[in-house]
Amino acid sequence: MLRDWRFWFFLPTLLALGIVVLFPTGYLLWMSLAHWIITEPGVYFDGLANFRTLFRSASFYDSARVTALYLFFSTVIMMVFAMLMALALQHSRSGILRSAIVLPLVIPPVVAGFTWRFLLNGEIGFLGAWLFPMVGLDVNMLSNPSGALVSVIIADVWSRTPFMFLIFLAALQGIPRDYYEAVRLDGATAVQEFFTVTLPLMRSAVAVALLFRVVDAINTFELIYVMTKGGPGRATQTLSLLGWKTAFQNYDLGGAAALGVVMLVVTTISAGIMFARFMRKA
Amino acid sequence: MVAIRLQDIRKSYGPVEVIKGVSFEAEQGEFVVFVGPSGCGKSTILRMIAGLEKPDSGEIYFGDDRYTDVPPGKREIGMVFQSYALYPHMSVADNMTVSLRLAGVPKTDRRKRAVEVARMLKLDELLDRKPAELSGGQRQRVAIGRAIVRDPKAFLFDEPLSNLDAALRVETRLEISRLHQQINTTMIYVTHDQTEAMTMADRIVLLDAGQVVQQGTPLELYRNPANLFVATFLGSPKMNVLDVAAVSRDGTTAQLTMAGASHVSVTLPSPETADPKSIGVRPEDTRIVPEGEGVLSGTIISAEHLGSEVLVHTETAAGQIIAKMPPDFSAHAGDTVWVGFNVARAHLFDADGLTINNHARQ
Amino acid sequence: MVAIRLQDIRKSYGPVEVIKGVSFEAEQGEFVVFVGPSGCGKSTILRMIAGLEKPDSGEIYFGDDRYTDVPPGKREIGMVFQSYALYPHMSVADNMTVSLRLAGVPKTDRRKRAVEVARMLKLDELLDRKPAELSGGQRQRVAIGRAIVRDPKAFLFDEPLSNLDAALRVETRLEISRLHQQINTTMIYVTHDQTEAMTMADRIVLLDAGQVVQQGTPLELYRNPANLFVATFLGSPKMNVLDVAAVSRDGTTAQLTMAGASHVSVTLPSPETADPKSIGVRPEDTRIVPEGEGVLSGTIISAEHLGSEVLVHTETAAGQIIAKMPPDFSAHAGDTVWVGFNVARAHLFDADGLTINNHARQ
Amino acid sequence: MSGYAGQSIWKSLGRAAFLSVAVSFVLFPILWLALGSVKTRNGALAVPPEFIFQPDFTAYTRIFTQGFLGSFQTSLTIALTNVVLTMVLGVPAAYALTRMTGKVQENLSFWLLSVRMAPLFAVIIPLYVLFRGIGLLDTPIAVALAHLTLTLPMAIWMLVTYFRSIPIDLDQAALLDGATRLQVLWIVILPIARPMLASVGIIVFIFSWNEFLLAFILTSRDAQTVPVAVASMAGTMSFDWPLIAAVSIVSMIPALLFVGVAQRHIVSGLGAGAVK
Amino acid sequence: QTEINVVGFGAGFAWADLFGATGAEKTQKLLDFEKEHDIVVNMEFADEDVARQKVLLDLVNGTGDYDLVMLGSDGAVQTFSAAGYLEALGPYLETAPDLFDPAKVYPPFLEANTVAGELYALPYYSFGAGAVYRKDLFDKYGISEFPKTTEEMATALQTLKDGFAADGITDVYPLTMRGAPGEEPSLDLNGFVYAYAGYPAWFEGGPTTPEEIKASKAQPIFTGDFKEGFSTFVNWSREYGPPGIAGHTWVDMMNLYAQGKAAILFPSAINAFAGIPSSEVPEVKEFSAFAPSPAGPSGKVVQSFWTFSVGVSAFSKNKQEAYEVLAFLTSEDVMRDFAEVIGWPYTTYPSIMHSPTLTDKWPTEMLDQIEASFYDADPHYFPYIPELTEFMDHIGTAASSAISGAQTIDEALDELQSWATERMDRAGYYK
Ligand SMILES: Nc1ncnc2c1ncn2[C@@H]1O[C@H](COP(=O)(O)OP(=O)(O)OP(=O)(O)O)[C@@H](O)[C@H]1O
Ligand SMILES: Nc1ncnc2c1ncn2[C@@H]1O[C@H](COP(=O)(O)OP(=O)(O)OP(=O)(O)O)[C@@H](O)[C@H]1O
Ligand SMILES: [Mg+2]
Ligand SMILES: [Mg+2]
Repeated sequence: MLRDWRFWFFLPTLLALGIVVLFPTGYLLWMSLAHWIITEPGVYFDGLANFRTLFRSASFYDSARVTALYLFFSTVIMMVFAMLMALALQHSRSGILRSAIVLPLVIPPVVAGFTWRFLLNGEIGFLGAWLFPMVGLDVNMLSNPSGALVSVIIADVWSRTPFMFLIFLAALQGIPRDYYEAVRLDGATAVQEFFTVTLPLMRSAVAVALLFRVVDAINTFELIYVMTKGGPGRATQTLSLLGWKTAFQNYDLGGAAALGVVMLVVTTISAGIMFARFMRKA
Repeated sequence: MVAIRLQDIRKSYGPVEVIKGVSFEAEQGEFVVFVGPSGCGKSTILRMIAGLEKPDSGEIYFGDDRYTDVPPGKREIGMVFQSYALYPHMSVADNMTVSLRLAGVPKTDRRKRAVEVARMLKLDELLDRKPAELSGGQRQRVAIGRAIVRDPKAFLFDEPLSNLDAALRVETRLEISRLHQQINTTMIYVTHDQTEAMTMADRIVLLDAGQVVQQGTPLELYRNPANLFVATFLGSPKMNVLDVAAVSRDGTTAQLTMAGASHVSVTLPSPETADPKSIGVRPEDTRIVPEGEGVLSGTIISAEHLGSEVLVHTETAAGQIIAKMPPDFSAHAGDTVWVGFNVARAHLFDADGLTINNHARQ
Repeated sequence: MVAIRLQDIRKSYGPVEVIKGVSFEAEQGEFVVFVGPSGCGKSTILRMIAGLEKPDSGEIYFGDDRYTDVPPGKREIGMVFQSYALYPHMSVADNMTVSLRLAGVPKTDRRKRAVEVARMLKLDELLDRKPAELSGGQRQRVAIGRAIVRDPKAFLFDEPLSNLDAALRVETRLEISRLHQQINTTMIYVTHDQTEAMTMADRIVLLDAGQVVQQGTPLELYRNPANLFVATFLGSPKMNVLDVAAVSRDGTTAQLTMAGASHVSVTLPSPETADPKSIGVRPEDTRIVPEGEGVLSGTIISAEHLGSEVLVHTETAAGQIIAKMPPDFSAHAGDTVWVGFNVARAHLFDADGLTINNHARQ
Repeated sequence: MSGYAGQSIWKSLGRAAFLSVAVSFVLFPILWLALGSVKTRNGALAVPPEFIFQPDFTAYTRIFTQGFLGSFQTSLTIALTNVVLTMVLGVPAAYALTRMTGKVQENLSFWLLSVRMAPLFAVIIPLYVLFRGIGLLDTPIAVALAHLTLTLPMAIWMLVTYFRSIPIDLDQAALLDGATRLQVLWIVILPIARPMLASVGIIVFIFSWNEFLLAFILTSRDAQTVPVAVASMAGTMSFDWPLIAAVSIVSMIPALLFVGVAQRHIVSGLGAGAVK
Repeated sequence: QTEINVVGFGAGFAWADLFGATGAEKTQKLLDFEKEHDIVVNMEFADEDVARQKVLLDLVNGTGDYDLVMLGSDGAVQTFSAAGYLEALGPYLETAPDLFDPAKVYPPFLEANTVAGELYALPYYSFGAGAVYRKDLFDKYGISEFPKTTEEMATALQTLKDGFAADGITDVYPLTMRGAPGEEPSLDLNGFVYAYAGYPAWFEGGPTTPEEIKASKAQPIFTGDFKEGFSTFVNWSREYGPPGIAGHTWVDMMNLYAQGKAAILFPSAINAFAGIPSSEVPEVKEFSAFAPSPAGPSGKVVQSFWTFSVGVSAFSKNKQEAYEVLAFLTSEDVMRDFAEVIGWPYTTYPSIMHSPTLTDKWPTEMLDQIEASFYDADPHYFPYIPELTEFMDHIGTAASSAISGAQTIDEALDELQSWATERMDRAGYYK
């Protein structure tokens, strides 16, 4: 192994990530087994108590549900939207449209959250208080439980689609044109062409985008926090927000770590399944 | 009936005009072969017929209908790409039956058809492999299979056999010829291979630098090349061409001479014909003969033994000359020999390289 | 001096053993050509010689040194890939001179060398284009140029001419032959093209299914094929093979008969030799003859006019037979004709397809 | 690409319609942000919105007087450091990964992915402890290192998909030409992958530039990034939308400049012509 | 030279006199102080929520990076002192009495920072309950006087609502409060509970300290007295508040009032005062008036109480110097200038309240009313247990949920009840 160049090429990454990942993960595991509530003196090993508490709390299941909804819809909408834009722009020579579409990427999610929050605000927002009522839409997006979730998804789609768009665009441009010609000759419609050539040849790119999207969505914090604080009620409180609240508002570090471990396990397992399904032999 | 007609097609890539006004017709059921030097635009013409490339000007007709603007999928054309263009994510069977799938043919029927075609192309054992697991030749055959599967109105082949080994090439060539006879579909075929061109074609279209130089049956082109380019392009090894000067002219009879050679007498079509400036003799019309019997003397440079014949390369005062000799002919580099021509089969060319009918022929 | 030696090389891809114990030697300066059916492992062997693929077992020697584990860059080998493998981001000139750049040759010298080589390959006008702007044949030539540029110790060619047109192919072939004579470098060359194999090779190595079937000079293989496979693989169109039965045997003389034919008399090497089970006659040793003069009667199925000759396909009681006739031979499908053999050149095979020496030959 | 024959105009019309909707959706909030930055505090919040107003650029002047420039500098340092680190570490790793086969390659790829699986809120405390331990708290390098957990796996994955499309024959040709693996990478792979490298560079830069939680936790006075500055501005006892908007707009500029510069390298179709 | 690091909320609000309106430039006064004491003061600002997170990390890890930390009166002082993160200030007050004199400060503000008899933080900005309302709108709909009880208040709100409806005014709302999930609504909501129940009605019998709860094994009860106040808060928010109230935070509440879109801001009046000076709506500037918070059925007023305080980190390496800075930051001298810069009618020092700094700006009568609200305030209108923030968060989220209609009041309270029971159990109160 030591004589294999690939080992040396990979080693720096292995070390760098090993340090910034392995230590925190180990520490996290320890924390999750500890009774560590800041407001109570003393930190001690408490077995699986944190997990028991977690699995008994209503907000965990609530947040899991919200996370699932948020994850599913934002991801699906984002993928479709990004794919449509990439397809629409793949042959365009003008960089202007492409750059325009990529613009939200340079806006930090914190700012995106503020911006959409004030756009959608039902009392003073451009959309919420002016445009929507003008076209007869009488909903207060942010204070209505499902409306709030929709709002958060819109903002997230707005903020994160460009990233996926870029991945898709790059993948699209890597597809040799002969394939399109062959399938076109075979009489494929645009839709058939997409499903016969484009999508299969982009499969690994799509899978990568999807994986990163899922991880990203699970970690979305500031955007939602800024927009709704997880509200109204717990309507937009994702697991990430719950974890943050548990640690930094409720001072229950052990509980937050337990939640973190649960999420880590769930995402790793589902990613493992996805990985085995789509990316092996891709 | 005319199946495909191109009318003054032009095409440029950027500033470079690669197709400079090509017109031609393929009859229903005809087997047309495009030949020409590399980069002369053969693939480009094929792609325009398929609709994959829009001509800058000119029209394309299928039958009596103007097809210039019909999208490729509507043209019902089967094409074998020079680059194969196999879908890497599909098995061989799926690759071959994509068109059927797109047309909604059920799976079992598709499989049946795939097996049928695969057997023909010796791919039966590879049906479930992915293209990446095939050798170059195997891939090429899958690409051919894909075009055959859909029973198209016309086939376009872009050098489909270039990666097959000789035996398989002959076989697949005969297969395609047989296929053509069976289904009597118009086929347009691009190749570099002389044998393919000569044996398969009903008609050869010879292209050079984006223009049609000559077209006709293989033997027409081989026997009556319109000019020096055609004469030397067709035939392998290529025609020996020697500069000549007319030493005497008597109406239609001319005495020609070339460097270091005795005179050759030829008959010209009419007294007005210009004097020939060069003479072309194919290797099979050239012989190494006993001393004194030939036209020219020369030195053997090399002898290529092909098994079925020997190609003898000689250096003469008039230039290099290749003679095709029977397999048991023995020749040694450095030997001085005499070269003789079958003048009755010689080709004459004027100063512009245009053919002058040699009336000594036929 | 032995330049390259393979010793019982084996290689598997996954469960499939594609090279099954290949041993062979190439002498210093020898031109070795690998031929064999598609997928038989030619490219794989080449890649192992280059060091791009590690054999699972067996050893590779360059001269007397064990090179099995030497990295490719250290082997000083020039290779032309079947897939070209041109660097898409570099101009033609840069593509050709990468090895010089890596060796630290200054820019102007590199350019000079590129121009030199490009002229030889007719690429001089394309030196500043990118590969994407070249036609298939042009790309192939750049790949050849890249191998030539660096004056390597040995050249490996993987079907380098497969995309060139006939004229250019002959020319480049001669170019490579001349190059070989000039620099006297060991060359290993993979091709499908019979003519290339026959004309260029000092020695042909014929592979089938990952094994060496026969090796020797081209004429050896052509004239004395070790078995039916070699006999039919080399030669185009391929040898006519007919099943025979010995009707009488008198020591070394046997009377053979085949379906619908008169007897043929052959001389066997020794009285112990098994009876021949099939006879092979190459098309050039087969003739369409006046009625009654031949061995078999048959019907003409097709006549392929190659210009320099006519291939006549006939259907006989013993099977299909191809005869190579002079270009002015006229034949019409459906005609009943007689086929005659030059028995002195016939090949005999036993039940296992192994050659039995025909002592009537020579 | 020149079109094929008979392309339908409905298709292009549909495309144009979709694009205009998409582009409006994407650009509108940015436009609104830009407008907000040149309004007064109250004007920014007025309903119905003021479309015609006297632009007020004081928010921009306040950026300079209120010490935001420091956070721009910090953000830039962090993001650029991160890009360099990510590329230097990630490119060889990605290349090595594409030239591996079988189980090792699968396991490493998955390990790379799983690195990103841990929810950020949960690793914040360990990371804080880690960087406190090695004395890097409140330095740009700490944030850049922490961002590696996000950007490095992402970059490697993006590069891997691209590198995989570069035929191995090219590596081999270069190896035969006498290149070392590093030279193969440098002379062959990187130039071919240039558009992808540029894209990945841009994306990594932007991720690092935008990231909030890690930057926020690991820094205090000395290394505050722009998103952290923006977040700290909008909050408890004052709400200054024009200032937030102005900072946001200004914060786009370095990222845009970077994107602009890097995008020139994104020329499509460069990969064509390598093989038949 | 010693460096003292301070972390605070809200640039430009905290110590505007020391760090300038931008929170970034030190004023001459601070520079003089630094010179005199040979100390460098570093100030770091962050949003309240996020700053708390950092303080927490710093304290939990014992980093000691921050010498002085800003604390709200939402239990942070209780929590952190219980965990041993804060330095008790008693010894410092004694050894250097000339630096800070507690007697000069409004007592409730100190009381809020006292845990088990020990003072842990000094206040720099604090307030009590009250309402700011639009006198012009009250006049328009014939309400001559600000309501004195919650009953009257309900009537007044209905009158305003009807009035707006009759006049076709759709974008002005009778009331603005905050309902975003988390502790935001809790701050106001618990004031309602106090007014309805007459005590902090979270636990059986109304205990407010861990000791009391442990002694009586008092269970949390969110169905009884608590429910009245909770329901009123939720109902008023839904009926009279702006449509988005379930997501509103301090910023929204303030913006709404400043934009002239609300008639009453209540019960944390200070939020309105934050909006008035910058408002461009003339009526807001001209007709905003202060009124004491109305009383509930129990006779107690709807509470609101808050103090921004600063404590010394137990991990500080320079505690003495940190205290010196703290005393300086909260000194009368500094607070006077602070009041000058901010201009709102609030201060921690009675002496400043009655000085021209404020009397020149605001009516004396109003200042008196505000001062009265300080004395009236009960800092313990919610129980000061270490789990306070957690409770506040859950209560607030339940309220937000009920306001938005995601849950009914009963559902929200049921869930709150079962969570609280388990949480108290887990914290070991009933062992
Ligand atoms: N996309 C393109 N851009 C620019 N030039 C091109 C393009 N495609 C082809 N060409 C040029 O057009 C000419 C004709 O190309 P074409 O592929 O039709 O040649 P060909 O006759 O098929 O050659 P070959 O026998 O080598 O395949 C060539 O000179 C080629 O360099
Ligand atoms: N990477 C691979 N994985 C699996 N099988 C392979 C791989 N590469 C080659 N093979 C198989 O190994 C065999 C030999 O391949 P190779 O490319 O050496 O054939 P070849 O003789 O060069 O054929 P061709 O003349 O078609 O180029 C083929 O059957 C091919 O399918
Ligand atoms: Mg071509
Ligand atoms: Mg091969």
